[in-house]
Amino acid sequence: MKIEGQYTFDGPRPILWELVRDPQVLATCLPGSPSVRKTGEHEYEGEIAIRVGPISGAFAGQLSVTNEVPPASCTLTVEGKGKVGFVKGVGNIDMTDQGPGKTLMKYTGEVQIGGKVASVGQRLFDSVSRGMIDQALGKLNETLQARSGGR
Amino acid sequence: MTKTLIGQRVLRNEDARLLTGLAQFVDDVEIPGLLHAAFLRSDHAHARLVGLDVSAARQRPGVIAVFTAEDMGADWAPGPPLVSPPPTAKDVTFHSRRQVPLVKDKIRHAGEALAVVIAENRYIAEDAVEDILVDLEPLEAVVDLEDAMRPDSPRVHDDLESNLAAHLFQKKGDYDAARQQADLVLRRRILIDRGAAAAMENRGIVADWDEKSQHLTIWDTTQAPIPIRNGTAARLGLSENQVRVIAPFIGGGFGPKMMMFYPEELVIPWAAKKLKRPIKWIEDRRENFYATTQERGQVHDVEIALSKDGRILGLKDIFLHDTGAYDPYGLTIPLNTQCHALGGYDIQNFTTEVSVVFTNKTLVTPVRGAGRPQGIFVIERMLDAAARELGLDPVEIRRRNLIPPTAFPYEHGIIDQAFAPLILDSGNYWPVMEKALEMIGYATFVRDEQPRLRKAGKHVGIGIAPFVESTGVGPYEGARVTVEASGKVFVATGVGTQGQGHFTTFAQVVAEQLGVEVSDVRLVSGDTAEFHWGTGTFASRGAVVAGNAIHAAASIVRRKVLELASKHLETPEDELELEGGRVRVADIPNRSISLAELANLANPLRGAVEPGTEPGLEATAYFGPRYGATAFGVHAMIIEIDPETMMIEIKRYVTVEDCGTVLNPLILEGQIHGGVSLGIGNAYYEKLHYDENGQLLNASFADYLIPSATEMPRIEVGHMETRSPLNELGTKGVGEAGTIPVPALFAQAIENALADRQLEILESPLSPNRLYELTSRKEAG
Amino acid sequence: MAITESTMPKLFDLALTVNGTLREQAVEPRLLLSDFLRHDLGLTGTHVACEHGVCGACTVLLDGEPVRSCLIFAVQAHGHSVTTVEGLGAVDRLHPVQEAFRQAHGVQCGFCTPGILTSVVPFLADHPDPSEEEIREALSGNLCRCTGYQHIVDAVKLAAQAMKAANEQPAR
Amino acid sequence: MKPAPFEYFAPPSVEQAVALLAEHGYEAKVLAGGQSLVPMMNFRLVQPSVLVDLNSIPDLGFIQPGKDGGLRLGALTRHHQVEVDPIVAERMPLLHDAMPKIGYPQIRRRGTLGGSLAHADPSAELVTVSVALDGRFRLRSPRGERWVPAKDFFVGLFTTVLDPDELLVEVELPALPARSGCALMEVARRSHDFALVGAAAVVTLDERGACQQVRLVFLSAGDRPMQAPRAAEALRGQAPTPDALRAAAEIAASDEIDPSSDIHATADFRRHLAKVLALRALEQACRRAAGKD
Repeated sequence: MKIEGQYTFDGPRPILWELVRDPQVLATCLPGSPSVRKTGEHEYEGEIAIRVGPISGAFAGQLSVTNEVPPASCTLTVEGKGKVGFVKGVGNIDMTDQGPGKTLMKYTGEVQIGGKVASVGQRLFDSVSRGMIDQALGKLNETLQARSGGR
Repeated sequence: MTKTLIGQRVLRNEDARLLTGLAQFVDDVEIPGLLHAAFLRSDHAHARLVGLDVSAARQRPGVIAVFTAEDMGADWAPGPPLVSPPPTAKDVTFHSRRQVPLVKDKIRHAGEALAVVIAENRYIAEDAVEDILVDLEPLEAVVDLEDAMRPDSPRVHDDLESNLAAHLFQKKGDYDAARQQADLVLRRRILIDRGAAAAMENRGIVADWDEKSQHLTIWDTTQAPIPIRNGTAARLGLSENQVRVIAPFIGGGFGPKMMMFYPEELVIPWAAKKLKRPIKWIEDRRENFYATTQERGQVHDVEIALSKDGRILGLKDIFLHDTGAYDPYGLTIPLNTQCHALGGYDIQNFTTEVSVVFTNKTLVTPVRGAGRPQGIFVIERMLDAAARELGLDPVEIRRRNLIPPTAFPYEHGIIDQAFAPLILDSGNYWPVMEKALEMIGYATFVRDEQPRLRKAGKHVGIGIAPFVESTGVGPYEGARVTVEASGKVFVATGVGTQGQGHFTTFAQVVAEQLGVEVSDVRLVSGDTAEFHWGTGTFASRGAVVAGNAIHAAASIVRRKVLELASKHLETPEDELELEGGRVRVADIPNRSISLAELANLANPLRGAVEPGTEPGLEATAYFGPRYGATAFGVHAMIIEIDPETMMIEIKRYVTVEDCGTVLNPLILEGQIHGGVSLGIGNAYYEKLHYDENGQLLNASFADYLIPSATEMPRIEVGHMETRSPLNELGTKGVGEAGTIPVPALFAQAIENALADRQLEILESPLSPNRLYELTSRKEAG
Repeated sequence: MAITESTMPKLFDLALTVNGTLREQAVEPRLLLSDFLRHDLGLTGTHVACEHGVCGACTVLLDGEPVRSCLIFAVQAHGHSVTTVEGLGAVDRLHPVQEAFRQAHGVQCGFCTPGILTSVVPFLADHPDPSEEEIREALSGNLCRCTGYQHIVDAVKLAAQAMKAANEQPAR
Repeated sequence: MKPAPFEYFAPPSVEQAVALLAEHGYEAKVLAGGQSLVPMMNFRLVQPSVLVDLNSIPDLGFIQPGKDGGLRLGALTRHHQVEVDPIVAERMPLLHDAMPKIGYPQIRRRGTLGGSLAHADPSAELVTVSVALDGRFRLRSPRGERWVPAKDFFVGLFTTVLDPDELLVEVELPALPARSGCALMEVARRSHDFALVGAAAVVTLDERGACQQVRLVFLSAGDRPMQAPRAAEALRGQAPTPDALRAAAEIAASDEIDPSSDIHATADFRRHLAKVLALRALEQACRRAAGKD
């Protein structure tokens, strides 16, 4: 499934860039705030519990940041595998200054799901993935505000 | 014969048991010590299997064993090919790649089995499946047919040069020359997508190895018990007599239960023998969606050449056929498509070429219709397009092209699914169409009703679609008919059954010959211990091939009965009649002898049996047709569409069928109703949605939409009867008839209802969403 | 469903009435009522085809109400009464609804049939003179792949007529 | 398809039920009718370690007239009871009309009002209707009791304001003012599938026949029941002319919903259907409010 969208952040681009390319920070924006371990230069792994109402699943996942063009764009790849199936998301993000203290992030990408969640849960997938992206961006913005306000 | 049972609305022998819950289906088999199996299946459609750690699963309490491909050792081997490529046709390429019992190195479709857990119950088995750790290296999946044929496509089978599974070219006449003479040449691209058979009963198998008697008993939801018996024996190194396969009551098959062997049919008997314990595996519904075979995916590039008066001068059809990850069923489906693209029309010049394509999707084998609906969709869509271009009524263009009754047997000169030349045995097509037109009131509707309703703002449309159905193919079936000492009759055949009423229609054929009540004929159809020659129930052939074998056996028994009775009653045979379970002298009711007495006389406990004679009133006979009988039919429908929501309401639905001699009209109507409901599903409700990674997105009955009672219209059924010259009973098959023309009919009726939008439909299945997209695109573009 | 001593999870002492007979058995809480009826009690007339509540094949009567037995845990039937297709009639004594299904050829493979019968019996009790639309609505939770429903609808109409006629007969 | 193991409790009182929920937190699931939960358990998409079955609690299933023509319903009232209850038909025709659209006949015999609401499926009729009728819910936890308006109860996909130890025990629906009419319009693939989109409209006309108050709520049009306050505002004080209603439907469908795409319908088609159905629902509700239908 294709994903596409944009979000205006309340903070300057260089700080947002630092946050985005730091998986430890990104992890805190994901549902359940998983802890991540560094496994390579730009690669991390961790466990994440996703809960959508009564449906919950634990996923063991990897996160990596590639194609970095600081402080403007990069590619985030998230992969997770659990009892209910697997998820893989690849997103290209592109950031531009949007007036003083504002940064516009555009993202495009592709989300793949497989296994049980794909075969019997498709009805919810679009809504869930959009909801999770919105939630993660919101949290990232909170972190950004805290970080940039603190400087 | 004193009374005629053939053609009567006889009630079914099997119903009382089915209605009270006593009929035994495979999942109803209970054996002391029975173990239960669950399979670990791949979440990925295409991946390399790197590692499989089953140690935790083996440790779980209640788990007896966990097997992987590695554990099968030398017993691991792909399934056998079911159908070889046609031996006679030239220009055939065929790469045989068959399903594997458990994946050894590479996963080729989502849901392919990686390991099996055998446990004390199914709950524990499923717990243990979740304990298995799988390490996969995902590969890019091959999903779209055209993409699969690109040179840079990933390959489903690494050892092949491409994803081409097979290629077959056939022609009659000279299409290119015909095209030169044509007034009108139309070209269209037609897409047909996949659906599921979705029998209510999922697949299942119980295997019981008796170590002491060295005997294996298998209960299997198969449409073909005898080939399963033979194949299992061969694989396990047993004599065929050590294996008994029972296909008890089957909860619907519709084709996929004809597939042999499924991986589970290879693994469960093997495991039962290895563990020396009975094992049951029952497929669940989610498994059924990706582990049971599917059908229909094709992409056609079609060209039709016509004269200006609407005569078809030639047809050219180049198409891709999706076979999924393996191709054990050979070319049956694409051959059916090729033959049925000719419809019931007199087409002299025809070129057809199919490329069968491997994809990372579930295997494709016949589903009720088996390639025929696609062929009919192609020709009927082209005729509708041509009628529009030429300003002809859709009925008129068909009338001008239907094969005339004088032309039968009509030889087409290409080969059919039985690898025999395609010959249409008999038919009288136009009167069937006329009857359908009359039943639906075509002329009045088009002339008066439709204009009136359109004026009132209603979008109503009519469709009428004729079709042929190749049925009753060989090679053969057999049967044994026995008059027992009680005077009741026992019939054994190997054909198998899937709910079509064989216990009754076959009993009628026997009762007719032997003058007994239908309810006094007991039939066993799917037990290799009772009869062990035959192939299976598929291709609308049960009533034709097994029916005629049973008829032949019953006729021999009738002769034996008459011969013996003649001696006993001291009356010439031609003065005897069989009725009410007795043989009596015509006109002298009290000079008679019962079948029971005759059966005892034929099997005496003392005295001498004459040399050269056989004991008992019993006969075994076989029937193999020279070639298949071709049935014909016409469906007509009136619909109303809400153009804002694209919801369709079926106002009238009419079918007229000519399937030769009708054995039991009640059962025939039931077959047609059921076929139409699958057809309506195919046309408008049912589609297997695979995403671009080969994930099936609707593996549940919540998302895979089978028509329910509130979606189905009342179906009005008419009959015509043109006997088949190929068999004694004059029957043709009908099992798939109801399904075949429905997608073509829907497309036609929708175009007619939305005439103001000038929509052309070149795909199946449809949905409100798709119709909205097509009409919006039309408006935008 | 034998479970060895060592694997025994916490069991629940279940007592319920099935087709008029009291049945008692210790069961695991997760055991579905459908599996309990089929495998523990051997009442295999209740069929299982989807286990997600869409097809209706497993319909049984729980205190007279038609419910999906695949969506109820056996423990939830504790103290209640269950009627399965086996409780409706017998081969030589078919329930009027069963008889009507035979007469109208409302059965083909017969796999969905038990769930349809257990849905139709309470429906006709509430709707003794149903319209075709009401019948189709009542059948909407039972999938059948063989019949196209037409002969099933006819059978329900026939059953309604037969039961009405029987009720109008003066009691002897 | 067999559920994973769990521990089972069938407490005899609400107090004990909420105490169990407090003890087990997110590990526990409430089992009411089970018609949505058990399929997910059979698929093993949900594997709760504790189930708290409410079916042994007496008095949770009831239908009672509320004050001033309103209605009170216990959380464990089965759909079928609501469907056939004459007081519901008389006092809450919108609820009555919605009932046959829920699931299948057998599902309605077992499924419960409270279960459906707490499940908060944005495609569920009851979820939408409870908002359209401006209902409120009584919630109980070990900490006591609170009332929450339906419009604030649903906060996301399958997500409500219920705390893990909190139970929905009662639903209260207020009487509609005089000159009110309601309608629920849906498009579903098969008659009992989740609707591709649905629209519920409740319209109250003033003495002149103009719209005094309008509530328009959609199902399957976002991650919760989607309300259309701007469309409603646009109609306030307006005569319900075809143009006015069409304009309101347009506002609602363009700006006030957030539909998703799935295999049955694209977001685009859902938006289109929302407009069509909003108009039809508003038209019918207005006709009924005017006593013409």
